Amino acid sequence: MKSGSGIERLFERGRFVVTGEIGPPMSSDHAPVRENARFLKGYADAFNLTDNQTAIVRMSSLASSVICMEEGVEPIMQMTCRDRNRIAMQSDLLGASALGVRNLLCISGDHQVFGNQPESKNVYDLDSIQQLMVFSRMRDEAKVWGEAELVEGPKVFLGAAANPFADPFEFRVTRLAKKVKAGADFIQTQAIFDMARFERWMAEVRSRGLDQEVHIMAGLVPLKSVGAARYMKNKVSGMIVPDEIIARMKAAENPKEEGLSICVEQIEHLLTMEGIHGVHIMPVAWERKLPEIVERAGLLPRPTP
Amino acid sequence: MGPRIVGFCCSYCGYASADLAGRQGRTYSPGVMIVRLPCSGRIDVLHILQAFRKGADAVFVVGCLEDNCNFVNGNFEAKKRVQEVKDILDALGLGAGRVEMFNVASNQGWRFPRIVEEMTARVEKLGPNPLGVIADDNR
Amino acid sequence: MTLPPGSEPVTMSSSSRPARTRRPVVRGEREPTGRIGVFLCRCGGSVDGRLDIESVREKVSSMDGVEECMVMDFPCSMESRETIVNVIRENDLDRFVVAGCSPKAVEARFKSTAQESGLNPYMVEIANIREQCSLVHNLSEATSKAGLLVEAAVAKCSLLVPAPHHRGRVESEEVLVYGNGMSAVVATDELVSEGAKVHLVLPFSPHRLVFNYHDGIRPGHLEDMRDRITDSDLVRVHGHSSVERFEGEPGAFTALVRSSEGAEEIRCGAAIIAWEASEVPSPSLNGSLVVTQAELESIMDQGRVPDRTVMITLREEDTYCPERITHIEALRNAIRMKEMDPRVQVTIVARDVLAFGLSELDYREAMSRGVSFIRTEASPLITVGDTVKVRVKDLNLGEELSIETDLVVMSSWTQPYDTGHVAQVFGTPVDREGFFIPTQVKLKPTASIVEGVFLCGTGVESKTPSEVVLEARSAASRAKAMVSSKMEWGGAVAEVDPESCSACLTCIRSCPFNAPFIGETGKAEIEIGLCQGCGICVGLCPSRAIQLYCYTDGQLGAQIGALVGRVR
Amino acid sequence: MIIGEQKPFKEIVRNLEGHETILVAGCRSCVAICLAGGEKEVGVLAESLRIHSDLNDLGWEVGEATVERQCEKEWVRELAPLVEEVDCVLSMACGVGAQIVQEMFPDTRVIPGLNTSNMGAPEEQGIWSEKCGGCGDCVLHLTGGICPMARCAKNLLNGPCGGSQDGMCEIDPETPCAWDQIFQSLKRLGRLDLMEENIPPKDWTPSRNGGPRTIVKSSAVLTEKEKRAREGLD
Repeated sequence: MKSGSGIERLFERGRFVVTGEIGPPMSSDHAPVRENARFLKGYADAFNLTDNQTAIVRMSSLASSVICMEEGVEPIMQMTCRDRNRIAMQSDLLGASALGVRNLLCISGDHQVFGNQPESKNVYDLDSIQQLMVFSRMRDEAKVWGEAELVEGPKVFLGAAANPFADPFEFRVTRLAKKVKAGADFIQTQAIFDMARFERWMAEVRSRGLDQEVHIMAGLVPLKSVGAARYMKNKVSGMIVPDEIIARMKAAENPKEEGLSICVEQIEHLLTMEGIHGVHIMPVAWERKLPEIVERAGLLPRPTP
Repeated sequence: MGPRIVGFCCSYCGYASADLAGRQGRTYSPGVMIVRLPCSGRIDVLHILQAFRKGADAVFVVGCLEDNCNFVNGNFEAKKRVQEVKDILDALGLGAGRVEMFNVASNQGWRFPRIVEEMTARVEKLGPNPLGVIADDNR
Repeated sequence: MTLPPGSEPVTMSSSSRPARTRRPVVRGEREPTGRIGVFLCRCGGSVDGRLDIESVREKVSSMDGVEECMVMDFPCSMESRETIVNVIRENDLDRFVVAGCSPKAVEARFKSTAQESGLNPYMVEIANIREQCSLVHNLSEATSKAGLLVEAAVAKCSLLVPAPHHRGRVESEEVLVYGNGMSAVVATDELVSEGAKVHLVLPFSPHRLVFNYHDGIRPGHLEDMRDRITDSDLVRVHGHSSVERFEGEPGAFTALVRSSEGAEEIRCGAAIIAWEASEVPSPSLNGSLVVTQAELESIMDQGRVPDRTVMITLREEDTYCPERITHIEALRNAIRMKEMDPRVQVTIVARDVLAFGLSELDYREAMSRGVSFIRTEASPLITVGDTVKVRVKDLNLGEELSIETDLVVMSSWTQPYDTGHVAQVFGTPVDREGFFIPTQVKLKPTASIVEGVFLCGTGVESKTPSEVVLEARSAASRAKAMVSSKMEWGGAVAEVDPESCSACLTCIRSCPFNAPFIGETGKAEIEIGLCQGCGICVGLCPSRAIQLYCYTDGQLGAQIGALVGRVR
Repeated sequence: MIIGEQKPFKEIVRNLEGHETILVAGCRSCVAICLAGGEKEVGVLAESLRIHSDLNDLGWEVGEATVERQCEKEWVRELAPLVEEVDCVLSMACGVGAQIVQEMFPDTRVIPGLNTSNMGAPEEQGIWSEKCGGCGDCVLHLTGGICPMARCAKNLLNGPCGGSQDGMCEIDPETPCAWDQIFQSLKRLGRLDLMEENIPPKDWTPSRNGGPRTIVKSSAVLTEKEKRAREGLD
């Protein structure tokens, strides 16, 4: 066991893992995190606490993770490369581990121009792959980057993101391989709408044996409306929403219901796909729908880690 | 003929000291070929490299005594050029010792053969320039 | 650049293209050109007999471009040089090689020979097969080495191009002397005695030229000299004046001289900066118990001499290098005190006593008269009460001494004033303390880096009055010689290829003679009259835009190739 | 100007591994002036590479070419006939030049011969210092003509930090404290009042942080119509 986290144990036992997402509030009040955690507890094995998602200033992912733990919910703390240099990153990892955070997702982070601090300076001292290299070394060798030894290394299960829908497509699997090489234990993918392309990607992943080396969790976003589908197709880079999906949402009498159905169908399909060890469900601004999705997909009750 | 050695000599002191050595009958290795420069400051890194590429076993540059250059600081410039070549020779694995800067006065005829001796000894230590050996083999 | 096409890098693009790039070839490699004559010298027995000159001739005569190759007894003799001229003319040669003794000995002669043959004087190359072959190697070694040297000379010669050769335009034989004291007077006197016309520019009235006498110069001598030159028809004195601008080249300078009455342009062929330093007032003097050497002299002039005297020759802030005259002055005054009263005690504190030349005799005399010397490194501590105490660490004894004395005599120091402006106007550098820097302090002590501008006086370096006289006369003679000479210059001078120049200022920053400047086209140019041909700029130019005539990259490359790239 | 320095010879040789015909391409602009990549340095490096090849029997063919400015396509185009002959270009220009060469010759590998360092100026012959941070929003009028972006190790905007000692920066006793220099400069200029004001958080969007920057001077850009008209004339 690298970290002893709940999801690590589940992966070890070969269970299909479900993770969700809790967005920290634009507030110093802990109540919203607590309430969400209480509501969602038991419907997924762990929850991502995003790190100033889309570069909008929010409660820190570390604080939010700790609040979740107080509610008995296992957090996956996200940490972007945008806002911290390697000193802060390593320090925050030590702090998070000390407070009991056992899962950490390494990501580059959205550029600040998308958020409410577009004038800020970004850091990107490390990129997400380097972040994985640094963190896995801290954990496995109890050394900070360089040679200095740590008295006690962090205990953490390291996650990374993968986007099969960005370009150039032929490099996407290589990038995953680099993350695996850098020390990623599990992968959460970008939200899948173009299942055909995802299958092609997975085929390549399997042909390189990467699914044997890392736990791949397919990312899903339930669609709330045809507008949301169009928005994701047109405005969010690195997302592919096929026209069939848009047409299906458009034709639906009850688009919300249709969105949930699509998501459930996707999960059912993914459950049969070789190399997929779990799903990461991100009901953006629709967090309370998670229990329904998980239940309809037959993923309840969640196993005890 | 002994090792092939090129000596770039400033006209005022280096060359004059070789002239004096000659007139005083001070012998030295006949493999030494002198290239006369107006001032050691005229030396160009490229000239020295060209000599080595052609197979020279060693190169030396002779200027006036420090603070005694006829062109104020030409000999200091030459020293810096020689240092540049030393760095390159080290990087090439030929050995920085194959090139050296010397400062003499025009009336120091005895110095010139000593310089040749010094460079000859260095070639003995470092071995011949492989490029010269290759060139000879090919001809 | 007037180098012929092909001698330097090949340009790929035609003029209609915006960019100039270079073919990937080794620079300077080109077909040798020219019709070359080679003249080999037997040099009596000092070449022939010690090497096989005939076999050298055979080897060389088959070289490409060699039209004529002959062995001569003494090519440097008048007769042989006439023969060479004829051979050149008859065979339509355009360049030649002489192999014999050192070019340092014979180059000038063969330049004239080239000129007499109708060639540019720099179309000759000399191979030194005497000093570098026959005198130092055995017969077989000398023969094969001579062959290489001559081949290399031919290789270089085939790439020679006519170098710039300027005949002097001495537009003015007048000499400008700009000074403020003794050396200006002496230099002017020397020029007048050699028949030169002089403009003597002084910052004050000539009557304010007053002099200190010691060091064996007859009192009144300099005043006589002053009066003589101010009365001379050959001298025009510009009192209360300064030189505000100085431009041109040797033989043809223009100086703008400004006085209270206005500015005037003066033409001159050479200039002498004859600047004197003045005494730096010492801040540490204390009343009548601590005095300068000059004050000591006045005390002695009054017939008084203290019982105990300590002379200190170290400057507080600079314990190392004393000025040239400091110790001489101390020694002479110490001797004079002993002469006045052999019973007095005189102690000289110094780091090392530097008594130049014949002053060494003064040192011996001082020793024999019982003057004591204390060697130290740090400036002594002086405490003044009823008497004066000097505390000093004696290096020889390794002990700290405390000496009670009646008088402390401190050496004073000199510094030239207002030299910064003069330096700027004339383009001659000064050091941090304001002393003028000669081109080469030992070999050319009166030359400045500006050709045609000479230096003398204590503003160059501290010196004794008799040395000042000698130096001022030397500077004057050189200036006179320059304006009287044929004034030829050229040959190994640098030239910029404006096409390649990046105007990076590297040459301007690195030239010791301020010869490069940025011309009207925005590219570097070389002021040929200032270029001394050292080639520093050539070795540094990042764009390889500068070439030095007689020593181009191509010529040296060919020479190196011929010397090294052969099977032995 | 852009300041760069040559990469260590051994690194260059390592990076050239696998290539046999090499064009060493220099630039006559900034890098020539900072004595890193002009014709002289090209010549010296090319000759060194030839010696390396001869010594190790690599059979390299090393050519040399130097263009006016490697950062402009028109000049770089002149290299075309030479690039055709080689399998790799060793660019002695700054990173900009090396990129333009690659852009112009996408099928030939470009290897950088220099490390591009900064925008700076010569202090004296052979010494260059960084002067401008290229932040896209100049504040020199507020800082006494001294750039805190380039010359303060922390990019501070509101005066020297606690590490400023005797005019020097804490990072290294040889490095002057930019904010000390700014203070001295504003003092000389009688404008210390400028240092009283708090400069608010800086807008970094015009800098590198806003992503790669493109400057468009629309009055100089050929419109589509113009381009078509010119093509018609051709």
